[in-house]
Amino acid sequence: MRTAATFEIDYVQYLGEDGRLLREDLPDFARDPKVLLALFKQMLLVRAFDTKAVALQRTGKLGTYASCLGHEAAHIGIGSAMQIDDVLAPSYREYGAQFVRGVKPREVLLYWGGDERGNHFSGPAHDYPWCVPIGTQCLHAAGAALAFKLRDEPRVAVACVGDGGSSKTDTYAAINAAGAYGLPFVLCIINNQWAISVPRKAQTGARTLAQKGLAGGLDCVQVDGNDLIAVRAAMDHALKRARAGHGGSVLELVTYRLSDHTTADDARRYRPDEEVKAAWTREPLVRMRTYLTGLGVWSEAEELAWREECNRRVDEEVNAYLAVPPPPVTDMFDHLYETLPLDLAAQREEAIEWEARR
Amino acid sequence: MRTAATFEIDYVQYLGEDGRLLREDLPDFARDPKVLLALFKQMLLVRAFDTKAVALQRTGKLGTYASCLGHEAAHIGIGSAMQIDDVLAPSYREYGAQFVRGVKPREVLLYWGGDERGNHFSGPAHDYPWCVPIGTQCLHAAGAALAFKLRDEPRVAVACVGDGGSSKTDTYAAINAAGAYGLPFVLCIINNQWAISVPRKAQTGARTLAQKGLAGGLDCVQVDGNDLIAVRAAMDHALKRARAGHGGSVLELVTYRLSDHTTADDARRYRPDEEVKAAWTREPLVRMRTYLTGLGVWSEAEELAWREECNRRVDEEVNAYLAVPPPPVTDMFDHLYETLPLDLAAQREEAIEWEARR
Amino acid sequence: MSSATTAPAITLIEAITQALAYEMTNDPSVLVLGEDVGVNGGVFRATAGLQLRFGMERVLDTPLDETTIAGLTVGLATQGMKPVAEVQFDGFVYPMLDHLVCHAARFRNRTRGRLTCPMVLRVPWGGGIRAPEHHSEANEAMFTNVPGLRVVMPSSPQRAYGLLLAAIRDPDPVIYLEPKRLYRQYKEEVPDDGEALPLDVCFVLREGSDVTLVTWGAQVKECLEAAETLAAEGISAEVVDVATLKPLDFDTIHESVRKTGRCVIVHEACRTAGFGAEIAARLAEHAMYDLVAPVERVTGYDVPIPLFRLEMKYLPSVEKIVAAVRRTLAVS
Amino acid sequence: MSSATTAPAITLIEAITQALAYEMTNDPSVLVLGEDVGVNGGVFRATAGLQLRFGMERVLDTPLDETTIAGLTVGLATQGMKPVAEVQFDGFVYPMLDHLVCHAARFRNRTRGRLTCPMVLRVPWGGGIRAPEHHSEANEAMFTNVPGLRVVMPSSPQRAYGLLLAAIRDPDPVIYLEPKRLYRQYKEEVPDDGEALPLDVCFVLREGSDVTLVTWGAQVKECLEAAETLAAEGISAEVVDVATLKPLDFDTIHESVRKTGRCVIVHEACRTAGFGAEIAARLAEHAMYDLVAPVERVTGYDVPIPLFRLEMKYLPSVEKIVAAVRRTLAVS
Ligand SMILES: Cc1ncc(C[n+]2csc(CCOP(=O)(O)OP(=O)(O)O)c2C)c(N)n1
Ligand SMILES: Cc1ncc(C[n+]2csc(CCOP(=O)(O)OP(=O)(O)O)c2C)c(N)n1
Ligand SMILES: [Mg+2]
Ligand SMILES: [Mg+2]
Repeated sequence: MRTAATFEIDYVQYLGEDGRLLREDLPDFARDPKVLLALFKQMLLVRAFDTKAVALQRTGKLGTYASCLGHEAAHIGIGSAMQIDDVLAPSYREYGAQFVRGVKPREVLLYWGGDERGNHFSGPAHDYPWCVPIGTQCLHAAGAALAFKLRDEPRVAVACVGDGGSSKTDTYAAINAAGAYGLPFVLCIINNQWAISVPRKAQTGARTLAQKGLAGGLDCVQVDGNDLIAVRAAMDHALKRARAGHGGSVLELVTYRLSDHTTADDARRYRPDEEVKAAWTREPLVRMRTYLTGLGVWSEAEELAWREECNRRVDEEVNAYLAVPPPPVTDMFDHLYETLPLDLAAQREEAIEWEARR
Repeated sequence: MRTAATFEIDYVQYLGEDGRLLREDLPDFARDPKVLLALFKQMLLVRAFDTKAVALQRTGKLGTYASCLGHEAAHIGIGSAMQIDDVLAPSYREYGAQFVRGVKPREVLLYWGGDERGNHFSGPAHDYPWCVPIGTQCLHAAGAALAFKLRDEPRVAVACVGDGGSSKTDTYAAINAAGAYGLPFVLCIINNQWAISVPRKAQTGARTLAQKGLAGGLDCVQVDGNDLIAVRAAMDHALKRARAGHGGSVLELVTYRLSDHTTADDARRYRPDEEVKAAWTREPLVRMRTYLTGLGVWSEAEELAWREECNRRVDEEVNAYLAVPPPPVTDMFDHLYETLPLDLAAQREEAIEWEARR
Repeated sequence: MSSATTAPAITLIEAITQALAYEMTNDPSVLVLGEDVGVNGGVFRATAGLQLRFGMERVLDTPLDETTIAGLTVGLATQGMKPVAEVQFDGFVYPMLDHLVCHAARFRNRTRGRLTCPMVLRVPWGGGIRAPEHHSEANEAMFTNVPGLRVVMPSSPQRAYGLLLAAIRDPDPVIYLEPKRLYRQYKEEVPDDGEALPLDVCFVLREGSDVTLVTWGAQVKECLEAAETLAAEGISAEVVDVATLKPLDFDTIHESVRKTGRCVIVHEACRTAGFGAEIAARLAEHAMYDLVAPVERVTGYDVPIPLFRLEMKYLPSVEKIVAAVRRTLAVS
Repeated sequence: MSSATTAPAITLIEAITQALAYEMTNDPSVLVLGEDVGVNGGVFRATAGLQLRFGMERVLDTPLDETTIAGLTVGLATQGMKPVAEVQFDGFVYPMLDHLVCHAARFRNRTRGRLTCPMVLRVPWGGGIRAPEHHSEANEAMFTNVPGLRVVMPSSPQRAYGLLLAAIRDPDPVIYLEPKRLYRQYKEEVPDDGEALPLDVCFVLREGSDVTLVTWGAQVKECLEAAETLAAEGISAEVVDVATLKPLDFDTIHESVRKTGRCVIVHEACRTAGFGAEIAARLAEHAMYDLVAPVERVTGYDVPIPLFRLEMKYLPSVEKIVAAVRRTLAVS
């Protein structure tokens, strides 16, 4: 019997759950504690934001909100590895990656607060907004990557999608197109084990989600998504490959959704407590904290001070969000087409009249 | 570095291009020359049908027709391996598989002759009709397989799709669903190297099309699709696995489209002559003929006689087709819903009136 | 003891669950599939408890892909099952259209009756619940131009129960659109008697003589309120709940307009090429001499429904309906 | 030497190729993508010669997947390119709807102008060419209820050229539906002068005083022929080619009906909830006092367009149009 093809998928991990290094061959960036420290502080900032956002929703000051609790290493790893000219196509949860790229927390709140203006954010003007229809952003990223390739620009398009989203046909389409055209495209499958109530094993018979990339001939790797060093290293590698014209990659970042799916969800209905408890022992902050403290570059006092600073910054953002007046009714008409069609102009007048009557 | 997963895809081939056996471990069915002979005769019958159908189109007696020239081993291998209770979800080219299952040539002609009644064919009543929207049949087959599994029936659903169709999102969706539910599902990717004018290598960066199945955790194998023994053996294996409850498979059957895409196409616009010429040396009939002749169970005289018989049978079918009167205008109304809605009844009357005026 | 008199009052979403359970008990070929419909009971709880009660083989979570759900459903339905598929929100139905238009709606016709596709697609539909983007779409019109489909929308717990039973029992594919805004808005007694409602009639919910309000889904409630407001001014409005959009029971609408001479059509969807257009068109064709005033449409604007800070300004409202009625009455 | 007087007569499909080539020469951000659009020049030859002329990087064959084409096109358009995507046939457009409705049509609105989606989707559209199943669909109505899209359909070589240039230059997404039946039906001089036609007007192709025929696409030719037939009987029909269905230039239609008092709407698509309904609805709203006879619709029946043995019995025809006109004229 001849063999037509063989494949091997690596698992990337540097930092154990206990915060100890598992291997000696650290990537360059990780040899500089200052770099790691800066990233860790970002992770803490996102955590502070997330906690506050959930609280805002609970008190009626925000609409449905999708928490990012537990995803901090994955998100900061992705965002920090990218260059500003690269394009990020997030799903609806990757605030950490977006903050690193310049999006403001107040903008995230505005969006979940029911205001499209949150999508006109301070991050790179070419970055994609939050994407609700699961997986579709992957194809937009592939299209962006195609634009970069055709224009010969040294830019990479990065899409994030969930374990659930790895089943979405658009995700496969993006993988296949990236392979067919050899695109500078990196797909991060953020496997947090749950798609609302559907567990990872019910999504697919595939042993890993990384292997989804084999269907398109992409480079595939599985990564400990709670290990910031691993995420960042894998991203660096994939981005470099893509930028050098060597094609696309699929990274499966294995992590855990520590929160409910969104504030509209109650995960206790479908998820055993023990699983969540166990996941807390593997979460990304603890191990990074242990590692950095071990290196002697971080302490409890410093953490307390930084957390206070985080809360101050978040409060500032929340206040800025709450101060945004509602959009005028005309906003729903004025951005649909570059030039308002006649038909729509009449409806816009109707809407203005109704406003005047109130 | 840990390895997360490894995969190996086998290549199945028994009969070389020159008609000589490449291996000793012949599957049982292939040890009986009578079985092979019967299958070979089916292949010749399909070839005779195909030639005639193209001629009918050229003389204006048929609409656009998709030839199956060169696919005979793949199609007969698939069809003959299946049981009658299994379900076949073909694309639009697998007449060989359908004939084996009881569909009549006149019905194929009726369909391409612009008459829906061709789909009310004599094959198994549960088989799917020809499917024009590429790849969608794969999901219907997966749904059928799900029905079999839920009802605990020992049946398998088999879908056929092309190399082009392997890019279609529906095909991936079927693979993934089959893996997720462990379905009795066999996907035959009939890689004839071209999707109209788009060559195999432009469809995907995947090294094999078989590996598409890895994305769903299916059993994957690449098969010489011009080798009837290989196709049949691989099908037997996949069907047995599926029937035993061990899940789905993807078979890539490597063959070549010796004809234009359809009679509406002119392949000379995009395909080098030499490639086609070379492909003729690997076509499925020659090697089977050589092998059977070598075994002493087939001769030129027998072939001539059988070909005459084939032409006779095909002519009979053609005459039957040509004798079918056009459907009444009411046919377009009478099968849309089980009970004709009032709205539609009025339109049906309109149509009848217009007929009366002609 | 008549069950009708002792039925507990339940919400529209509970009536859906009740209908599903009734029919699953009744017909072993009925099964439910969709994202999160299993243990979680659906994000709106429409399938709550069904997996426990009927087992994993009758209530299936699917992988996260609407194409998958649609294609599997067609496969199941064409092989003897009666699948009731759920799509999680209206805004995610678009990837299903290919299988609905090209296959579900056509298998019977394509095969001249050899293969049929008795399925239901349940779609939580419409706005007004302060949901995120893509969770509030009124996209019924695109289904109504597709031959071979039935398009149904309930507007009360009782009608939800009766119409869903009918949809499941129908031998052809039915798109069953559920106004989420009404899911928990009020309760009504719904006897669990297995009585289906007809799938080819409009319901006259309130009789009146001055104007006909034609509507469906969540706007039924707005129209009934508008009728109440108008009644206080001595204006008598008839309210027709279309309920089954396709095939359309135009006769009931026409009869009403013949009586009132005035018609206001109310729907959430964008105005242009919304389903209201079809009703207005039929009036233009068949009721020209019955109308004493031009037809009016009170609808969403021709823009995507905005996020929730502007959402209510997009939607029709009692005020807007009343104003339109007054306009038609100003004509004589 | 004026190019207008020396332009060779070309077919509608050649006019499309000419417009593509003109704009690709003019604007380096324009690129063409789709199945078989490269070496093969498209199954209808719309892109014939373009890859040779503009290179592999301006004319891209795609993998065989319409979701892929739609999604890549949105990605390209939102990142500074002007993609003109081709879908091979009308019947394969459904998997594209998700990206068209949820993304192409909304990026500008969603991001308040930060990201825009200037793209064209070319769709060989409609029946009458004896094609296989799914190759003859008149599915324009479903696009017309989608806010944020423009929907355009040419009906002559000149209009194909001018409208396609306009579509490509438009800063927002345009669905450009090409009546395949007209692809090679006749030739017309089409100067390659880069002059676009407006995307927001209906064209009055023939003036008349007794009745207005409102139509688009391949039925324009049938309506003009019907007008000719009617003229022989002394009946003067005005023919309006809607050309841009969305946004709709209702004023031109209304003006015509104001003059003629009668209106027959003609389209290939199924009647119920076809785009003709919107035009009839607007007449019901705004032209009630102008109409002396009920509006008539001559359309395809509410069934899938049959395979070609019955196809012509499904489609509108000169005879059916003439009969409808006679019916409206019988009313006084
Ligand atoms: C096309 C589509 N279908 C359904 C939904 C509803 N929905 C929102 S999030 C979600 C689960 C997503 O799971 P996963 O991809 O694992 O991402 P996670 O939320 O875990 O980050 C679902 C089903 C949606 N947003 N889009
Ligand atoms: C969804 C869809 N898109 C496009 C087409 C037009 N089309 C018909 S056959 C074909 C190529 C199919 O190639 P492949 O899958 O390799 O099958 P083959 O024809 O070679 O057997 C295309 C693009 C179609 N039928 N369906
Ligand atoms: Mg997840
Ligand atoms: Mg092929």
